[in-house]
Amino acid sequence: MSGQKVTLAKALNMGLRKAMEDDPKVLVMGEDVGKLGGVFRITDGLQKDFGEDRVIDSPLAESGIVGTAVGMALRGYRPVVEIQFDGFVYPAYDQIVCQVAKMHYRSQGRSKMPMVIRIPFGGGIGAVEHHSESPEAQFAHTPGLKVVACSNPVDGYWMIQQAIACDDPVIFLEPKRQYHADKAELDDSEAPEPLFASRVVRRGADATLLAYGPTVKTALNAAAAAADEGRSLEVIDLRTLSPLDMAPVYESVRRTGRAVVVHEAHVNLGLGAELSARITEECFYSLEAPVLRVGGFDTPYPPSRIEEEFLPDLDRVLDAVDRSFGF
Amino acid sequence: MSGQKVTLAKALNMGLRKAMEDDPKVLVMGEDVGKLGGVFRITDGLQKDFGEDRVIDSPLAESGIVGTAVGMALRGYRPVVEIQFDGFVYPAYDQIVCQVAKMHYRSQGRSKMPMVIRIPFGGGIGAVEHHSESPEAQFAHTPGLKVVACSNPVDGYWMIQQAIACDDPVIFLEPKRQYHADKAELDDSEAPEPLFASRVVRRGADATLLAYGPTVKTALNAAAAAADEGRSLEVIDLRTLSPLDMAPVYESVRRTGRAVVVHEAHVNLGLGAELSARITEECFYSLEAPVLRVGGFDTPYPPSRIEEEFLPDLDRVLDAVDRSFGF
Amino acid sequence: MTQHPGFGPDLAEVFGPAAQDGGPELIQLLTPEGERVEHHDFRFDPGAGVDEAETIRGFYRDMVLTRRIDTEATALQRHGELGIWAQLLGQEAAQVGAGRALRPQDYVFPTYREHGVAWCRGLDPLKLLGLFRGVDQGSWDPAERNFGLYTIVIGAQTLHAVGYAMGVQRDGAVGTGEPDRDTAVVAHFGDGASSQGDVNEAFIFAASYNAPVVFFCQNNQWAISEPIERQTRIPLYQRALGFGFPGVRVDGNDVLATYAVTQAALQRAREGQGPTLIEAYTYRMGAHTTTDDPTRYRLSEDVERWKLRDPIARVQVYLKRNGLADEAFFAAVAQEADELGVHLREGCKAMPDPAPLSMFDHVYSELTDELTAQRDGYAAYLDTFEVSAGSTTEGAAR
Amino acid sequence: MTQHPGFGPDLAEVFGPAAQDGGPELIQLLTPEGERVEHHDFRFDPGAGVDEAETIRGFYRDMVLTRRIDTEATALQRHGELGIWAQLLGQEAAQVGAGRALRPQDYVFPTYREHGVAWCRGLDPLKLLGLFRGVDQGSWDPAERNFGLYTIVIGAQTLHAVGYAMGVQRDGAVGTGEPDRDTAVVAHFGDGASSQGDVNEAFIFAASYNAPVVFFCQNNQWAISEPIERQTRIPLYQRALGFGFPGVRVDGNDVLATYAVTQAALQRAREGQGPTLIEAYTYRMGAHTTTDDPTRYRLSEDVERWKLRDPIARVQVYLKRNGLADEAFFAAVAQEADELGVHLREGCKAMPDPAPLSMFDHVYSELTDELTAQRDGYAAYLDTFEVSAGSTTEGAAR
Ligand SMILES: Cc1ncc(C[n+]2csc(CCOP(=O)(O)OP(=O)(O)O)c2C)c(N)n1
Ligand SMILES: Cc1ncc(C[n+]2csc(CCOP(=O)(O)OP(=O)(O)O)c2C)c(N)n1
Ligand SMILES: [Mg+2]
Ligand SMILES: [Mg+2]
Repeated sequence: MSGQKVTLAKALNMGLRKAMEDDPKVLVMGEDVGKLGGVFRITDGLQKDFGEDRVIDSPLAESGIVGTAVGMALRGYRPVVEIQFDGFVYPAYDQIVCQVAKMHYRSQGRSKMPMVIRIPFGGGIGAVEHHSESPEAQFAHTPGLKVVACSNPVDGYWMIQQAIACDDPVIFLEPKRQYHADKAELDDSEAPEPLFASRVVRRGADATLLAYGPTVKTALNAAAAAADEGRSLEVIDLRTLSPLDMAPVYESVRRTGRAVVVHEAHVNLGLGAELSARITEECFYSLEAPVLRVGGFDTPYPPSRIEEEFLPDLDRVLDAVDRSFGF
Repeated sequence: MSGQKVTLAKALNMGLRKAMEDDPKVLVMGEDVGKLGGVFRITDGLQKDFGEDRVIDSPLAESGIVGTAVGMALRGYRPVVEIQFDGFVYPAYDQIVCQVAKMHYRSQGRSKMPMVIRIPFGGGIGAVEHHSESPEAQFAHTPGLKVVACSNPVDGYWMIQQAIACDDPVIFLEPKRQYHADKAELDDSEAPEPLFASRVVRRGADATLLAYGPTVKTALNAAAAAADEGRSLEVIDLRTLSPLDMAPVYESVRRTGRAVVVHEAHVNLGLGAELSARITEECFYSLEAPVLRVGGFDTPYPPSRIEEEFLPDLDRVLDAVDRSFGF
Repeated sequence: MTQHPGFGPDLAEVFGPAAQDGGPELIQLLTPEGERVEHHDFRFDPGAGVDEAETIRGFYRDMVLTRRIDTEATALQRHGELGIWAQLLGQEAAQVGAGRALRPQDYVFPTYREHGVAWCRGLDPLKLLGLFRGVDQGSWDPAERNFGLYTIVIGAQTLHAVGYAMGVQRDGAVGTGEPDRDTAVVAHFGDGASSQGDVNEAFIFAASYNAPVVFFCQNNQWAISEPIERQTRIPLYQRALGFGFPGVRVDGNDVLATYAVTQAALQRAREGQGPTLIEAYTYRMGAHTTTDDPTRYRLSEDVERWKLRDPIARVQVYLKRNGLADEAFFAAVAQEADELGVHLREGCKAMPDPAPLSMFDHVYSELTDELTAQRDGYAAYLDTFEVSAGSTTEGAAR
Repeated sequence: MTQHPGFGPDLAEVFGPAAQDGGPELIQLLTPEGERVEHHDFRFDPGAGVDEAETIRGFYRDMVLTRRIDTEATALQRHGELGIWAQLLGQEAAQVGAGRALRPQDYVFPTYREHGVAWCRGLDPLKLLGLFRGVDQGSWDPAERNFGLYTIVIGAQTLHAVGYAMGVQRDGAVGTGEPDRDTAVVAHFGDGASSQGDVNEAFIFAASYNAPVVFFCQNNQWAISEPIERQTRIPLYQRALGFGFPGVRVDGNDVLATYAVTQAALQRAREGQGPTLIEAYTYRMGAHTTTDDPTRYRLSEDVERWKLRDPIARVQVYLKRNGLADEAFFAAVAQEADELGVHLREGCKAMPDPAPLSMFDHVYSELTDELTAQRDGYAAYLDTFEVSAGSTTEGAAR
């Protein structure tokens, strides 16, 4: 497969397939994941090749899906659950935060919970309500869960396999508007980076942009635009939201003295709040300005015709950078 | 009733009674709220006096309770829902964040959602798992919900009535370990403070402690202990967690230059994160040290025999103040 | 395999999915061939003093116009005027039968597909398009026509319906015998939705409080790509029996039967006899939504078979064969449909995008200080583009 | 009130809550008076070559010891050694009957009250106390005895059971005919739990996949202060019919009947015939937990009436009257119970509190860097008290 150029959607599909080939205990479950291959086709062809016992179309009940996945994990399987859209994870919220997250802890490590919960998340595809949510902060606030977000095909391919191999439950966030946005080359011969590590995706000296999932591209575009104006922005793709991998962040902010966090989730109590608090604690004397946050406003997700107003874009990022320099 | 000294539990009971007397549309629903008067007896005697139609014992299903309350609100009622313990709000999470929180918005203000969801929250009563959670950050992250926490009998009495009178849905957090801890005098003749306002509960000059619900007392005790050592701490009872009332906070921190947030919720992405981010943005040049956070650790709530280790206490607060002065 | 006595017969075998035509329990009053038939329990009764033929012509008109709403909206989606559309093709009779059985005071909690019920409630169908166009999330006042906003989270509205019905009870608007006062509530949902915890909790609450609610399930055989067999192994209407209230299966492609059964169930509710589950047995002739591709998961033979049971055709045949409607009538309805089409096309295209700052409206009953600050900050930010257009980045072109 | 034909008889009236003794559908093999009775479908069969009397003596012993666990734990709570205790008084037969019907490979998902099942699984009952004492959240290895951890969030474990059973299917451990291989899963839950969405979804998934699971509902008539009538208006076992699998009501105070019915249901599951719902009709003789005060919501007459149906007494009478056990046997069991009491009292008091820093263990399969930092920071903080004891604040006394 080396050299193949694929979309994020395809990369995830290939990663899932690889994980299923490598380990017969890996199961895929969810609504419409079988014949249809999922509404985004991420599981396309898997049922055909691995059978109905391993690629399981489930009744229409998210709590049921996650709850039965808990039981399968207890039986020794590694379920990969698909939540059809971000806004539909909430019926399963109780099972996720009270059962999935706590099983390993309360059993004193006796019962592992190797489950991956895949959630296509974020906006920008012109969808109706409940189809563009960014629920990550709620999961990251829950000890026992790990939360990661991929932003590009190469990461998608590797991270899904790593998440499946992880013995802890992983909330796996897929930026749905990136599914078919860009293609990248997959190279199976290269060893992947670790799953729970952030990555500097563009070097810069004047300020640090922190992003993940769908906003990595926004941040990279902003950095490119800023470069035209002579401002050098460093961009970090956080990749792991819980645990956070702060070392590269601190290193960067200590150098640049400025940080702007960019996410689609509501600013209030979004990841930006935690990043701001930690950076300020650790880099207090290096900061030239407070950490600024660009995110979804603190309103419900608006009708799609104005979602671009709600979502952080290049200009709002650059505006925040300007404000940072205004301090 | 003037001059009566009552516990928080009693004050809430009296407040509920008053609200039910004042408005026949006010209903109380939940598990065991009827004959039993709730496991904490907050609804004690209400069914006897207002009948089974207004004080409704519900089937054992939290989503059902909140979901039917939505329908009652649409019919013109003002339901007050009791969630038996913090950890049992999650089966209702979908109804709360997708329906209750959004109804007013998506109907363009046509459908009001005057619902109060009462949640006894926090730890310190030696309970088993799921009975000591602090879910506030998740609700505060959700636009459309308002979130308040009372910390004492007088506030309990007034705030519950104000929450019921509010046309927006209010998550009403009651610090369960304070239910019977202290008594205070209720004076019906005094007009209450507004619901969505924070309050300085102890003046001080050297640093500002921010607390709410169960940790207000912790913070006050810490301030008293610090005073013995010649350190003057200001204490703010936030009272409203969403929206936040930041003006008194900024005013205080600009004066003291230091802030420590104290809550029982996990530190990671808890309210402290948001407070830290906002304070740093607004008071950047006044801060002598980063905002520090004292909270529950980022572990599931531990067995009760060591919950005191998990919960922020006077010493951990003072330690944080020391660390603030160490900057 | 040993048989274990005491557990009764294998229900899955007794009722199994074999009954592709709806089975013997299917209540039908008008066959696919357009023949009126008798049913021992239900009969079509448009009400005292009301002309039967006129009522049926009205149903025909409702169904034709409902279908036109659907085809127009589908076309509008294809032309990029709507982001998505949830088609009801094939479900017109279920919806018109259910919608016309309502009294004004009854209240309806729809899913996202109840365009035909909305039509019966007197909503301007243009209002249905806003959500799918992405300009709003429901643009009608639910209280005006007692028709709730569309609900997208599967099953959530069924609990709202039960709670609303409990409010009706508390208002004393059940069992008074006053026709304009006694009120029933309808909860719409699909076959897939029957698996959601919320729907089952709605059954439990409704039974526990004997709430005046009718659960109207359009079993269109599919939940996106999943067939009904994934959700239940016995006929869906029997779910109600486990909760202690009646369930019936009606031919959802038969507008007369659907009307009759719904009317009776609503009447039970209004009289205080509690909840009923109606399974309207029908078929989703189109895709799940305009973004779906059903060829991936179902056979065109099935669709062809169901075409023979078209809900509109059978009424047309019936009216024609019995001389109850003339060509002028059919032409007039067709004409009306064309006008409706124009109304929808023109109205849809003319729908303005919401103002960006409207995003901050109605989060709460009053704008909070926090949100005021956010809105004002954003407004000021937007203003910078006005004055300095083109000065900084490409975004200035916004 | 008009009767509406077509919706069937009023089920609530047909089955109504009137049947206080469990109704005619109650499966019983040993009466409260200690008489063996026949049932047309179920009979007590301890297995080929097993002595019946010895088995029943074993049940007696199990029940007496289970009750002793309960009374000891209750006393330990009164003495402040436990924070709370969930009593099972009155439910011994339901639990021992269900527990003894299991094979080693079967897997049990309990609530927080299945002390008798735990006993049958061979767990040291001391292990049950940790959760209630507050020193752990479940101290046994679920895989060791195929007995899951106690689950406090109502109903959650029923889905786990179905998922586990789906895993069993995938392992090919159903319907092979090999007695040591074919595996059933039991989901325990209460009457109150039957209202949770999760439990109903568990029914749906189990039916949809024909999972080898037995839903064992102890209807002890109460969910804290709420009577069964709040949760259902027809007998609870009938809930299963709506989902397409069998439900039966067994006398939960009759250990022989509970054993027989559970055994048959487990066997159905193991053979691949799918799920069964068993309603064990019983009564919570004590409070909900040691913090509850049932006098606020129920009549002592009811409790008195149920005392006459004590699950242990009837077995004792049966054994004595039929000369199947002598005084030495009863004395030996009593002696064993006393020893168990000592074991529990001493063991409980000796249970150490967890080390503070253990709080950070097992959040994840490996300690993350974040948590390592938090733990180390906290450890360093704790160390300051060691060295500077008494120097700063009163907290130094910790
Ligand atoms: C809680 C939730 N989960 C998933 C979805 C995605 N979804 C939308 S429609 C649908 C299928 C619904 O099937 P059914 O209830 O039969 O109604 P129909 O679409 O056939 O009218 C699904 C899975 C959703 N909207 N809400
Ligand atoms: C989701 C959830 N809601 C509420 C509670 C509080 N609670 C604990 S036990 C109980 C009653 C359970 O009744 P039932 O299912 O009949 O079991 P029983 O206690 O009678 O054995 C309640 C409401 C809980 N543990 N979990
Ligand atoms: Mg359907
Ligand atoms: Mg019970």
